[in-house]
Amino acid sequence: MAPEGVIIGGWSYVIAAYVLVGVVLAAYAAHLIARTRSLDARRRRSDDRAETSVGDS
Amino acid sequence: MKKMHAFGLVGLALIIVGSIYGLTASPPERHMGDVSRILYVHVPTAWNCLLIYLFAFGFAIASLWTGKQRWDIATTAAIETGVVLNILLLGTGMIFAKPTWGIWWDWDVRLTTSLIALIFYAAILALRTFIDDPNRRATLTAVTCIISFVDVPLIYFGVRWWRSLHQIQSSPETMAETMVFPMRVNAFAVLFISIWFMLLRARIERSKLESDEVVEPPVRRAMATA
Amino acid sequence: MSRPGLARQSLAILGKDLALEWRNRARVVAVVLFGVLVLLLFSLAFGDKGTQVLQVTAGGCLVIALFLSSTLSLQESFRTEDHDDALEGLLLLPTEPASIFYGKALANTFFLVALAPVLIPVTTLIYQVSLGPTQVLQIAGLWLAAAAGLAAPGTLYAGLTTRLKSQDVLMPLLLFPLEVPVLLATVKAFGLVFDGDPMGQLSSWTQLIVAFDVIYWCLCGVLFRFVVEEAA
Amino acid sequence: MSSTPLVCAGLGRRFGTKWALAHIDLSVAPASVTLLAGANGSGKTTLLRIVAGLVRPTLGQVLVFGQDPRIATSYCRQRSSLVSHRGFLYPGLTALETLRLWSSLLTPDNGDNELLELLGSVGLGDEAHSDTSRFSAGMRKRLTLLRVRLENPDLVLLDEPFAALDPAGQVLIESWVGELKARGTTIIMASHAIERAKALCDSAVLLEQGQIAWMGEAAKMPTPGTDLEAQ
Repeated sequence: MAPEGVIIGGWSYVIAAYVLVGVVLAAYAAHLIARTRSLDARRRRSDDRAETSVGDS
Repeated sequence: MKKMHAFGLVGLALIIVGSIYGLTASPPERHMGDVSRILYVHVPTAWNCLLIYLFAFGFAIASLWTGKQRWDIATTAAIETGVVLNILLLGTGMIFAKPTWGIWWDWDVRLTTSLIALIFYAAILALRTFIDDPNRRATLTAVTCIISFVDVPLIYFGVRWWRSLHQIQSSPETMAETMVFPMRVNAFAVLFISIWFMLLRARIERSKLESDEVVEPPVRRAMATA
Repeated sequence: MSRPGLARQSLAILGKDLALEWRNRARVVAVVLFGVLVLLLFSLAFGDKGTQVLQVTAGGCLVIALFLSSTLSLQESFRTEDHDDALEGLLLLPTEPASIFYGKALANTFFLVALAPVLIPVTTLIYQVSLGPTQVLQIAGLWLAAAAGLAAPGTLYAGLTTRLKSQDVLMPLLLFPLEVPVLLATVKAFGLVFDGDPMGQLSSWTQLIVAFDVIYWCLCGVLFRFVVEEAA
Repeated sequence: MSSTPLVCAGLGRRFGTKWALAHIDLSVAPASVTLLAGANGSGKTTLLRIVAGLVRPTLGQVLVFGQDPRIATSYCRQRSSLVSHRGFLYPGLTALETLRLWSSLLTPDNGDNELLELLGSVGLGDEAHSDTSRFSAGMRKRLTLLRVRLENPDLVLLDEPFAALDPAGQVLIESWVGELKARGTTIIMASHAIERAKALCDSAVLLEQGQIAWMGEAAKMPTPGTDLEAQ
């Protein structure tokens, strides 16, 4: 059941939620970009050895 | 490549606008007060999580139907992005539960369903790491993904019936226009960010497969004649 | 040249699996004992809280015992198929993958139902619940529905994880979340039978389990071919 | 076209990073016996499994009696039969029960008398009620051959038929192949036992590292390992 009246305050919870969203999204984005970088670097090294066609997105 | 990052940038801009509006301009809700502001991030992640799982379901059907690797890549990218949103959805849901219900976790229909969905999809990602043959991996990912998605509504109704004896579902009341605006903006923000994630993840999966494997068959050898 | 229909092929597979299970009785007994052990462990874990607690948890513990025992028998059902590529032999005959699925799923249902005559009496004894004749029938019917709901996805996932390095972990990991609706509905229904059903809710829970059964049996039957055939 | 038992065009199959088969162009004439020769890992088994519809080709096309085994799986499998180096047997079932299972999945379904007769014809009459897990390699092979007898296919795929057999068993295979040949069944045989197999076959295909290295009359096939370019 919904409690009577208005919930007072609770700003700490609001901030926690927004920080959580920001941190998780940023961490996952950083993880993806780091992996892209390392794979690109590896591919560039192998491209130097043999010229292969690579499709772009 | 550049086009891909545009999704991320638009998403970032939108989420900043939406969140600032939601944290400052939007008035506190009648009953929940300032805590209701959590909903501006919680609800958009929930919508998008379901949407991304729907994408994964569609990609999985295409993957099973055509056997083409690009659909498997798309399925994997969607599942992983869905799992990230699912984690966020659970996290923000718990943070919202504490001040409103007084407890961190309640066996609420939507929370329970999303927790089980998270286990489902994380298990699919775990399953993938155990299969070496790319064809088999693609097939099994698609099969498990289809079953999981079909099962999500079953869990939802199962939990709802199960809970119905204990308490009445709390449903959000009609929202004021000032609440709708930040929610919509953030919904689009999370959608754009998710698309960006999926594109990045798909690119990683593709270049991983390409660098691991020789895609072209070996050069044709000369055949000795009889 | 016409082939035997889906039903006849399924029955042939079912007959084969039952014959193999009969040859492998010792293992069957071991699985039943494992189920009893689970019931016993739960009763030890909750027993010191008093008879009341035992009676309340009886339904849940019984369902968990069924679930845990099922993983043992489901995995075994594909170990025999894999041993000499026998499953491949069936596919080549050619046998419809769907009839292999239905035959094996029926055999697995049968096996899970066979746990009932031991596990249900043991539950009434150590959890101190008393059952009248109608209640025994109700429990038996619910058990059949739950076993069917567990066997269909279980057969699919056992086939899917067979030959994988960590089958014993992956199969329950994939199967149990899927089974949550069946678990909830069965626990609820067992509870209503054990503790009484003043509001007459039992039939709606039963219908719910049956609805899950129908969905799982159709969906898994369609998807099974992709699990066993690469070229499908 | 559709009477040609097997046509492969540009067939290739990749497992992970390795191409097990590539550029396979092949046509097998009706009622012929073809030898697939080659070292271990040269792609013989993969080729047979693709024809049987168990493995999906990565590239190219395969037609069994004019049909793609991936699409018309049931049709192709009705007309062909694969004898793998595995026996497809269940440990725990007796020889008769095994035959009963196979027979009940086929049309016509044979009665026990016919099945016992079949067992007798390969010298397993006394073992009808023994568990197949106690069988020797030769006995297992003979039981597996009965499967083909039950299926009565137009194309038989043999994977290493002579492997793990005693001389008597090898003679049995030879006479059985002759029997099938006389009936007009097309046979494709992958084998290591080149000399023994050559005598049975009309044409031969030599695979090396997944590609066709030589193709022609069986009797003229060079011994694998010799310099093919010198031929």
